[in-house]
Amino acid sequence: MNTQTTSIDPAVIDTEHRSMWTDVWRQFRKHKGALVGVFVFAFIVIAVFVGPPIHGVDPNAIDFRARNLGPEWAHPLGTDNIGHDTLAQMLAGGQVSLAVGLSAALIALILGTLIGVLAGFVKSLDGPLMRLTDVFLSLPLLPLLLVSIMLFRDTLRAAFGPETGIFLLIVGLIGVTSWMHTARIVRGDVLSIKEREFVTAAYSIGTRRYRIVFRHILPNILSPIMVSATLGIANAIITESALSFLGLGFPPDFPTWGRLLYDGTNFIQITPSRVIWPGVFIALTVLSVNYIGDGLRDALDPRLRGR
Amino acid sequence: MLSNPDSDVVLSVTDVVTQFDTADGRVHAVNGVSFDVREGELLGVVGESGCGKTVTMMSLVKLLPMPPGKIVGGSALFDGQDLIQADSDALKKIRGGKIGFIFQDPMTSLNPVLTVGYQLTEALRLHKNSSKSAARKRAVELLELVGIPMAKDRLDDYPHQFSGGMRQRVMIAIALSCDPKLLIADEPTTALDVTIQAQILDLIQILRKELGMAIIWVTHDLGVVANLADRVMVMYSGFIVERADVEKLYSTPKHPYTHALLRTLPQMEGERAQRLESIEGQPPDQLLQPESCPFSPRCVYSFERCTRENPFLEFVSEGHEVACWWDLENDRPREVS
Amino acid sequence: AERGRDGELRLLYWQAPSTMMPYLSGGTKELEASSVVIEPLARYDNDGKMHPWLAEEIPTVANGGVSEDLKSITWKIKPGIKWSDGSELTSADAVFTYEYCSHPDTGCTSSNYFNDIVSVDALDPHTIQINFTVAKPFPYAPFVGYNAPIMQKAQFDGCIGAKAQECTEQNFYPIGTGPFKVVDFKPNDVIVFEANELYREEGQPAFSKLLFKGGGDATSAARSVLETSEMHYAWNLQVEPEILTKMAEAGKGTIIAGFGTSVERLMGNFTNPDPDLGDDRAEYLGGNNNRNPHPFLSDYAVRRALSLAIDRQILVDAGYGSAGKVGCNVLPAPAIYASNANDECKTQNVDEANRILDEAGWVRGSDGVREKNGVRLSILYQTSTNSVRQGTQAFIKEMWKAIGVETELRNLSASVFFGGDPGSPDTYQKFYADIEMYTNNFSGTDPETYMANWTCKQVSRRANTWGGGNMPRWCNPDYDALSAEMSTTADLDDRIRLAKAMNDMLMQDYAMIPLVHRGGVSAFSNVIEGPRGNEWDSELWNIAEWHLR
Amino acid sequence: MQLANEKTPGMSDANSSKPLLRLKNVKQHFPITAGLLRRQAGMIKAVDGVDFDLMPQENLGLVGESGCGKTTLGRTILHLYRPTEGQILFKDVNLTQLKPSALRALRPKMQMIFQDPQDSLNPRMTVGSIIAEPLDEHSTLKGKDRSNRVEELLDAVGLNPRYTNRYPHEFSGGQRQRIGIARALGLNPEFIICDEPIAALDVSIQAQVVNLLEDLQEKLGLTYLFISHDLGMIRHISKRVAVMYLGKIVELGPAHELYSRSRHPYTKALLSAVPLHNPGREAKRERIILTGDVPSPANPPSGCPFRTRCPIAETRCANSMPQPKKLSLGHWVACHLVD
Amino acid sequence: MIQYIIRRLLAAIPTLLVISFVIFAILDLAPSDPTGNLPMTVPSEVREKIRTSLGLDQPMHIRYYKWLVQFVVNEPLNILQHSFGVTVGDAENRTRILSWATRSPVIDLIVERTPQTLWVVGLSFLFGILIAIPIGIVQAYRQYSLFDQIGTFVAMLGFSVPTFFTGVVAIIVFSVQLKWFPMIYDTTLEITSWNNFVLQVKQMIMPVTVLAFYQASQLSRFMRAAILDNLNLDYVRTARSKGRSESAVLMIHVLRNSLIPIVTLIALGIPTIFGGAIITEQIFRVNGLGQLLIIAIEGADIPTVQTLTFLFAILIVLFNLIADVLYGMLDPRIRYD
Ligand SMILES: Nc1ncnc2c1ncn2[C@@H]1O[C@H](COP(=O)(O)OP(=O)(O)OP(=O)(O)O)[C@@H](O)[C@H]1O
Ligand SMILES: Nc1ncnc2c1ncn2[C@@H]1O[C@H](COP(=O)(O)OP(=O)(O)OP(=O)(O)O)[C@@H](O)[C@H]1O
Ligand SMILES: [Mg+2]
Ligand SMILES: [Mg+2]
Repeated sequence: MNTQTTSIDPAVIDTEHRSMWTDVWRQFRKHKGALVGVFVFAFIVIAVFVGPPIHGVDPNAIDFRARNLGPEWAHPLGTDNIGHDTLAQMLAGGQVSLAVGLSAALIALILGTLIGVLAGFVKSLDGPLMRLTDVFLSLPLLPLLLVSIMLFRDTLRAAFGPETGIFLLIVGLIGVTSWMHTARIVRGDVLSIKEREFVTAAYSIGTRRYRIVFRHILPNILSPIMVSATLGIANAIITESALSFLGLGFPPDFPTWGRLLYDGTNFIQITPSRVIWPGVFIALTVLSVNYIGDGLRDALDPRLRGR
Repeated sequence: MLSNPDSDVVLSVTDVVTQFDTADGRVHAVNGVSFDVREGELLGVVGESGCGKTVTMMSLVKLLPMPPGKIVGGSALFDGQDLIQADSDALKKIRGGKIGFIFQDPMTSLNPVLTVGYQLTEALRLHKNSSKSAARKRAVELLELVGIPMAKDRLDDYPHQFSGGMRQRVMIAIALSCDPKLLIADEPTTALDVTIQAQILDLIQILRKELGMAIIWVTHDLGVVANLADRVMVMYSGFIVERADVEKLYSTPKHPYTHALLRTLPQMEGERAQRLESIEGQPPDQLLQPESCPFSPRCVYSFERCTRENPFLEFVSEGHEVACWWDLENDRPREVS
Repeated sequence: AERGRDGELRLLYWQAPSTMMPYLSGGTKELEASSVVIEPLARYDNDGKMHPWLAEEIPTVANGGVSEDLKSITWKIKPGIKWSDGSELTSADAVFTYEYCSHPDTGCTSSNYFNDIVSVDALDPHTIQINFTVAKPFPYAPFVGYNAPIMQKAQFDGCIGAKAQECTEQNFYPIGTGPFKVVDFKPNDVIVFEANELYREEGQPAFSKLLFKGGGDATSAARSVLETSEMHYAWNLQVEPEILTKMAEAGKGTIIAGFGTSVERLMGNFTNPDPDLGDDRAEYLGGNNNRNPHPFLSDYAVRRALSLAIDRQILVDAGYGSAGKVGCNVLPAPAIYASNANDECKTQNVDEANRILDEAGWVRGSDGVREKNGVRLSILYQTSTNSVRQGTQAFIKEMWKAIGVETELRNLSASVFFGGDPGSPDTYQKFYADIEMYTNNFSGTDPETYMANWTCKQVSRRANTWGGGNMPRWCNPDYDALSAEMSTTADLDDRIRLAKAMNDMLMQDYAMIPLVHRGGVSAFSNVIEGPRGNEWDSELWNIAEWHLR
Repeated sequence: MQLANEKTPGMSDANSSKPLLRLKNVKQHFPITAGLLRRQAGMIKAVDGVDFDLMPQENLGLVGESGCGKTTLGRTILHLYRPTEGQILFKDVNLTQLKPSALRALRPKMQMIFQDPQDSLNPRMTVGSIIAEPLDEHSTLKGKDRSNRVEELLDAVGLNPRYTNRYPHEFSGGQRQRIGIARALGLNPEFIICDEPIAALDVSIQAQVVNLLEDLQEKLGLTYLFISHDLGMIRHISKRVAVMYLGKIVELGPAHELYSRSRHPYTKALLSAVPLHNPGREAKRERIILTGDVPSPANPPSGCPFRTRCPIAETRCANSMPQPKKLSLGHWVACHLVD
Repeated sequence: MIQYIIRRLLAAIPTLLVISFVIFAILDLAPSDPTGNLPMTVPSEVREKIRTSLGLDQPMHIRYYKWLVQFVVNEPLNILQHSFGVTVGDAENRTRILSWATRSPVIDLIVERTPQTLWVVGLSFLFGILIAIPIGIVQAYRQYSLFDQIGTFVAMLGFSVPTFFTGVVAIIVFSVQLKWFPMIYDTTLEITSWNNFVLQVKQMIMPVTVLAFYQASQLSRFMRAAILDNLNLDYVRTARSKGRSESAVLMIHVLRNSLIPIVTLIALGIPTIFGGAIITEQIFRVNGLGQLLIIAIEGADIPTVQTLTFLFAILIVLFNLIADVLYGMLDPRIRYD
C-alpha cells in the first residue's frame, strides 16, 4: 500500500507559480553542509581569481635573495627555493587546478553518462560498449599519455597557443581516461530505470526515444552522476599533479596545486607552508564540492524537497 | 472508558499516543488509543491508509523507527508487564516469543539472502532454546501447518523461490513459531490476490480454532474483516472512532465515517449500484494538534459542536461504542451522558 | 686486518641496476654495480689518473707497451689473479671479452670501446696485444675503466651473439675478480654481495656483505643516509642543495662531490625549427653554408647576449651548491685541458647584453620583447623533467626577460627526451625547439672523440636518423680541420693545445652556452671511511678499501 | 483460442456496429534464453492466443489472478510489446503491420492508465509537465494554450488546476491515479486500457477513481478495457467480463450472467474467494478454496491450463485444450465439462 | 552457472585479444626508447645495434605476433614444465618473453615481485576493508551523528590528499623524528625468526597504513551507503519483531545484504592490488609490481610493460567475471543460466 505522504492540504498553500529553481535553491539552503560547501568553494574561487590583482605579485617573478623564506609581511606564505612568492603561486595554481579539475571531471562525466546511457538504453550497444569500457580500464595510462602528447601537442599548440593547447590536451586526456566507472554505474541505473512504469507510460503516449532519455532517464540517475562528478574533480586535480611531475603536464612555469604540493614535498622540513597550503586547498576544494554535490542531489530530488 | 474486568484479557492498551518529529513539524500519528484484546478473540482494525493502524501496533512493541518516532504516553499491559515502559531486554523476550507479528508486505518482509529455514528457526532458537535439529523439526511442522507442501525440502530454499502467497504463509509460520499468546497481523493479505487471500483467511480461521490465541488483524479491506473478526475497531486519523461486534458494525454503523466507508464498496450481490458513494476530501493534516473532530471537514452530518470539540469513544449499546456527536440512527445530535 | 671484519655495508642507488652484465646495459647504475665484481685492466681514480688494476703497469710508448706507430698496445696481467670460482685469470678471458662485445648480434653497449681493432691476441697466458687499424694516440679504450671490464670466458662461452640475451643466470651472477661476488640479484630492486674470499689484496674488502638497494627518489635516498643512517652510502643525489644542507645538519653523514667532464649547457639551434617547414624542420641543409638558418639564433649578437644575460652563480647556488661550479667551457676537465679564455661568462652583464642587442638592431616592442624585421626574440626552451632543471629554466627565463627575450618553457619526460625514438618530435636529437638544455660529458680522460661531436659530419639530421652528436647543427670547416689534426697527433701538449682551441672556438662563437660544471653528488655515513667520489670511473672503484671508521 | 473461422467470442451479436478493437489469436511469448550460445530455451507464454472484439463505448472487464497475463495483454494491444503472433485491429487498421512512425501517430487514440500510480509518474517531473508530455509530442499547443489545456485536464479529473507545479509525491494515491488519467485523456483518446487503476488505492479513494472513470466515459464516449482482479469493482463497472487464466481467456460474457451463472470452475472459484462485506451472509457462504499456485507460464500444463487446480478435472482435461463454446448470447466458456 | 562462466570466459577471449593489440600498438607508438636511459657517451651506432639485438628492427605486427605466441604458448608450456615436469614440444628452443632492460624472462620478474606487492598492497587492501566495514556500519547506523560527520570528513581527506604527500610525512615523523620504523623496505628479509618477523612488521607498517587509509576512505563511503540502503527495509523490522537484539539484526540480517555490493566491489578492487601502488612502492622502496611497471615504462621496456599490463587486463576481465559470479552466489535471487 502506498503510505500517504504527510498530506498538507494542497489547497491551503501555493497559489503562486513556483519555479523549479527557486524550489531547488530553497531546499539546497536547508542543507547545512552544502551551504558551508558553497561558501568555502566560492571563497576559493574568489580568492583565486580576485586574489592575484590584490596581492599584486607575479607568480613567476623571482627574487633570488628571498629564497626559502617562511611567512613574512612581503610574502605571506613564504617563498620557494627559487624565490617565487608562494601565495602568488598558490593563487595562480588554483586557477589552473580548478579549471582542470572542473573541466576534466565534466568531460569524464559527459563521456561516462553518454556511454552508460547508450549501453543501458540501446540493447545492441550494451555488449560492445561494455567491452570498450573493459579495454579502457586495462589500458596503461602512462604510455597512452606519452602517445597522445606526441600526437596532439603540436597541433593543439599551433591552434590554441602553448598554454591553452596543453590545457585542452591535459583536460581531454584526464577526461578520456576516467569515465569508465561513471559509465558502469550509469548503465546499471539506466537498466533499472528503463523498466520503471513511467518509462513505459512515456512510450505509450508516443514519446520519442531521445526525449525519453532526456526527460525520464537522465533526471532519475542524477544522484550517482553527482557522486561521480565529485570524485571526478578530486581525481582530476590529483592526476594533473601526477602528470606534471612525469613531465607530461603543463610547462614548468605554470604552477598548479598538485605540482606545488609535489615540488614542495621535498622541502617540507625547510618551508612547510609550501606543502600545507596546496594540500589544504586541494582537500578543501574536494570537500566543499562533495558537500555541494550532496546538497544538490537532495535538492534536485523533489521527494526530499519540502521536507 | 471501556475497561473490561474480564480476567481473560490478553492485552490492555490505554491511551497510547505516538508522534513523529519530522523536519516539517510533529506528526500526530496516534492520538490516544485504548482497547483490550481477549483470549481467543480476533479483533479487526480498519481504517483508511495513513490513519495510524500500523503505528499503533508498532508502538505496542516499540518497533517504530525511533527517532523520528516517539511514544509520548500510554500503557500496554501484557502478561503483567507494561510494554511501553519495558526496557529493550524485556521486549526482546516478548517479541517473537509471546507476541507474533505478520507484516504488511510479504515480498519484502523476509530477508532475501537467508534461507526460509533459518528465518523460521531464528525465533525458536532464541526463545525456546531449541536445538538446531529440534528447531528444524518444528519448522517443518509449522510449514505443514500453514499448508506448504513438501515442507521438509523447502526449508533450505530462499524466499524468492516462493510465491507471494507462500511467502505470506511463511511469515505466518514465523509468527506462530513460538506459540504466541497474541498475534498481530498488519494487513497480511492486502498485497495478495483474491484466491491466495482466500487461502490465507481460511488458514487463519483454522489456526485460530486450533491454537486459541488472540489476534489483532489490521486491514483496510472491510470484506476481510467481515469474514474473520469477532469485534471491529474503526480508526480515523489516529483515533478510534467506532468499535463494535462485527455484525453490529456492518448492520448498524454508528459513525458517519464507518457508514460512508461501507457504502463506498461495490456489492457482489444484489442490484448493481448506479454510482459508488465516495468520501470527498482529504484526510486531515496530522501536523496539527487535533482539537476538533478530525472527520468533521468531510462529514455530511457535521455541525457546530464537531468543529469545537473532539468526541470521545462512548458506549452506546451492547457491544458498540462510537465517538461522534451525531446520533446517526435518530438523525440528531447525541445526548451527552 | 682481517677480511670481512666490518660486517655489512649498505649502499643505496635509487636508480636500481637491472642487470649485472655491463656490456648489455651500459647504464651508469649497472656499470657501478658490476664494478665491484668484474674489473678492467686499468682504472681511473677520482682525479682522472689512470692506475693499473688487473695489469701490472700502464703500457706507454715510453715503456714499450705501445708501439711507435700507435697501432698496437700490449698489456701484462698481474700473475696469480683468481676468478672467484678459483680458476685463474688469463689473457684468453680478455680475448673472449673482445669477441663477445664486438660480435654484431650481442648488442654490446660498449662496442665503441673496441672500435678500430684488428685483433686482440693472447701472446701468452698473461700478455694481451691489441692491434688497431689506425694509429691510436690514446689507445686506452679497451679494457680500461668500468665500461670495458674483463669477463670470464668459461662462464660466458655459450653466451655470444644473439644468445647473450638469454643467458639470464650468467648475466645476473657474473663471476669476477673483484672484491665482492653476487649472492642474490633482484633486478631493479636489490643486490646482495659477499666478500670474495679469493680477492687478491690481503684483508680486503673490510666488509663481509654488501647490500646494494635500489628504488625511490634522490631526496629520500639522501635522507636515508643523512637523517636516519639506515644506509651507509647513497649515490647520485641531484637535489636542491638546501635540502641536502638541511639534512646534513643532523651530523650523521657527509656530502661529497666528484667533478668530471659533465657540463650542463644550453644548446642553441642553428637551424629553423618552425613546424611549417615540414621535413625541413630543424634540418641542416647544405654543406658549409647553412641554408636553413634559425631566424634569430643564427645571429651572433643574440647568442652572445643570451649568454651574457645569465648569472651562472645563481644557477649554481640554487640548483647545485657544492656539486656545481660556474661553467664557461664545454671541456672543463681534466685540468690540463681547461681553458680560461672564456671567463667573461663568469659574471652576468645585462647592460652589455642589452647594448649588443640594441646595436644589432633588435628593438623592444610594446610588450618588452625585442624584434627585428618581424622576428620576435621568442624562445622555446626545452629540457628533461627534473626539479633542478626546472628551477634553472625558471631563472633563465627571468634573466632573459631582462634583455627583452621571451621564453616558453617545456619539460619532457627523460625517457622521451633522451629516448632517441625517430618517431618522436621531442627528442633532444631532433631538437624541434630553439634552445635545449642537458648535460653531456665523456668517459675516460681523452677528449678527442668528445670534441669531434661538433664537426660538420656529426650534425644531427634526417640523413643519419638524427644520430650525430652535433645537436646545435653548428658547422665550421676550421673546427673540422682542428678535429682532424687531433686525431693524428700523439704528443700530449699538442693535443692539449688543439683541444683548448676547439673549446674556445665553440665557446666564442656561442655554438653552445655552458652553464654549470657539474659534479656527481653522493653522501656517505660518518661511520664509514673510504668513499671519494669519482666521475671518471665507478664511484665504487676503491670499495675494497672502504671500512668502518 | 483458434476460432478464426467461427464467430469470434465476444462479438456482441446484438450490436452489429463495427468493433473498435479486434484481437485475433494474439500471443505474447517472452523468450527464455540459456546455454553457451544463448540459444532460446523456452518461452514464457504470457498471453497465449486471445481473441475478442471490443465495441465502441463499451467497457470490457478483464479479470484473473496475479500473473495470468492481464498487463501483458494490455501492453501488447498498445504495441508496447510487439505481439509474437496474431493480429490487433484498431478501427480496422492492423497495428501489427504499422511502421513505428505510423504507430506513433496513432498512439493518441489509444491510451493506458497504469497499474501503479506511484511508479507510472516520473518523480522528477511536475504534474503539469507530466500531463503536457503527450501534448508536446502530438500537438502544436504552445504557451498559454498548452497550460490552459493542462488546467482543463486537471479540472476534468477533479484536481485543482493550481497543482500544476507540484510533484507526484505531493499527492495522495488517488490523486496520483487521477494525474495518470489526465495524462491519458490529454489527446482525446477513443480507447483506454485501465490496468488495475484502483488496485493500489485505498478503499475510500477507489470509489472516487471509479466514479471519475465512469463519468468520463459518459462524457467523452470512451471505450475501456478495464483490467482488475477486484471482481466486485468489475461487476460494478463493466457490462461484459472476460476471465483470464494463464494467458488464455476461459470465460467471457455479460457481467450479470457471469456473476450469477458462471460456468467455468475457475470463474466460480474466483467469485467465491471474494469476501463479502456482510458478516451474516459470509458465514453461510460456501467457498471454493483453490489449492496451489498458478503454474508457471513457461511450462503450462497440457490440455486445459486450469486442470491442475480444478476441483472437477477429468482425464480428458489433460489431453486436449477445450475450445470456447457459446452458451448463450455473448457468453462463451472454454471448458470440457460445460455443455 | 558453470555454463555461464564458460560462456563468459569464451566471450573474454576476443576482448582480451583486442586489448592486447591495443596495448601493444600504444606502446609501439609511444615515443620512448629502450636506449633512452643510456648515458650520452654511448654513440648512436651502438644504440642502433642494441635496438637490433632487441628485435626492434622488425615490423610491429611480427613483434606482436611473436609476443603473442610467447605469451599464449611458450610461457604456459614453460610453467607446465617447471611446475609439473611435463615437457611438451621443443623446450630447448622455446623463446620466452625477455625484458629488454634485464634480459631476463618477464614472467620470472613478475613472480619474483609478486610477494612483496601482495604483502604490502594486499594487506593494506585487507586492512582498508577491515577498517572501512565497521566504520561504514557505525556511520550508517548513526547517520548524521557526530561520528558520521567526522567519518565523512576524514574519508574525504583520505582521497583528496595524495599518497606521495602522506607517505613523506609518515617517513619524516616516524622514521626521521621518532625512529620507530625503517624508511627502507628490505625485500631480502626472510621471516625465519621472531626477530625477523618483528622487523618485517615494522617495515610494513608505514606503507600499509598509508595505503590502507586511502583504501578505507573510499570503501567506507560505499559501506555506509550500502548499509543505509538496507537499514530501513521491511525485513529488518521482521528480524526485530522476532526478538533479535540490535547487534544481531545488524550483523546477521543487514550486513549480509549490504555486503553483496561491497563484496563485488572488493572483487573488482583485487586486480588493482596486482597493479601495485606505484607511488607508495616508490616512496617506501617496496619495489613490487608497481615499481616494475613504472621502471619498465620509463625505460621503454616494451615486453615487460606489455606483459604486465596484459596480465592486469586479464585480471580485470577475470575479476569482473568473479564479481558477477560472487554476486550470484551471495544473492540467491540472482541466477545465471
Ligand atoms: N517514520 C515516519 N515518519 C514520519 N511520519 C510517519 C512515519 N511513519 C508513519 N508516519 C505517519 O504516521 C501516520 C500513520 O501511519 P501508519 O503507517 O500507521 O498508517 P496505516 O494506517 O498503517 O496506513 P496503511 O493502511 O497505508 O498501512 C501517517 O500519517 C504517516 O505519515
Ligand atoms: N517483459 C517480460 N519478460 C518476461 N516475462 C514477462 C515479462 N512481462 C511479464 N512477464 C511474465 O508474464 C506473465 C504475465 O505477467 P503480467 O504482468 O501480464 O500479469 P498480470 O496478470 O498483469 O498480473 P498482476 O495482477 O500481478 O499485475 C508473468 O508470469 C510474468 O512473469
Ligand atoms: Mg500500515
Ligand atoms: Mg498487471
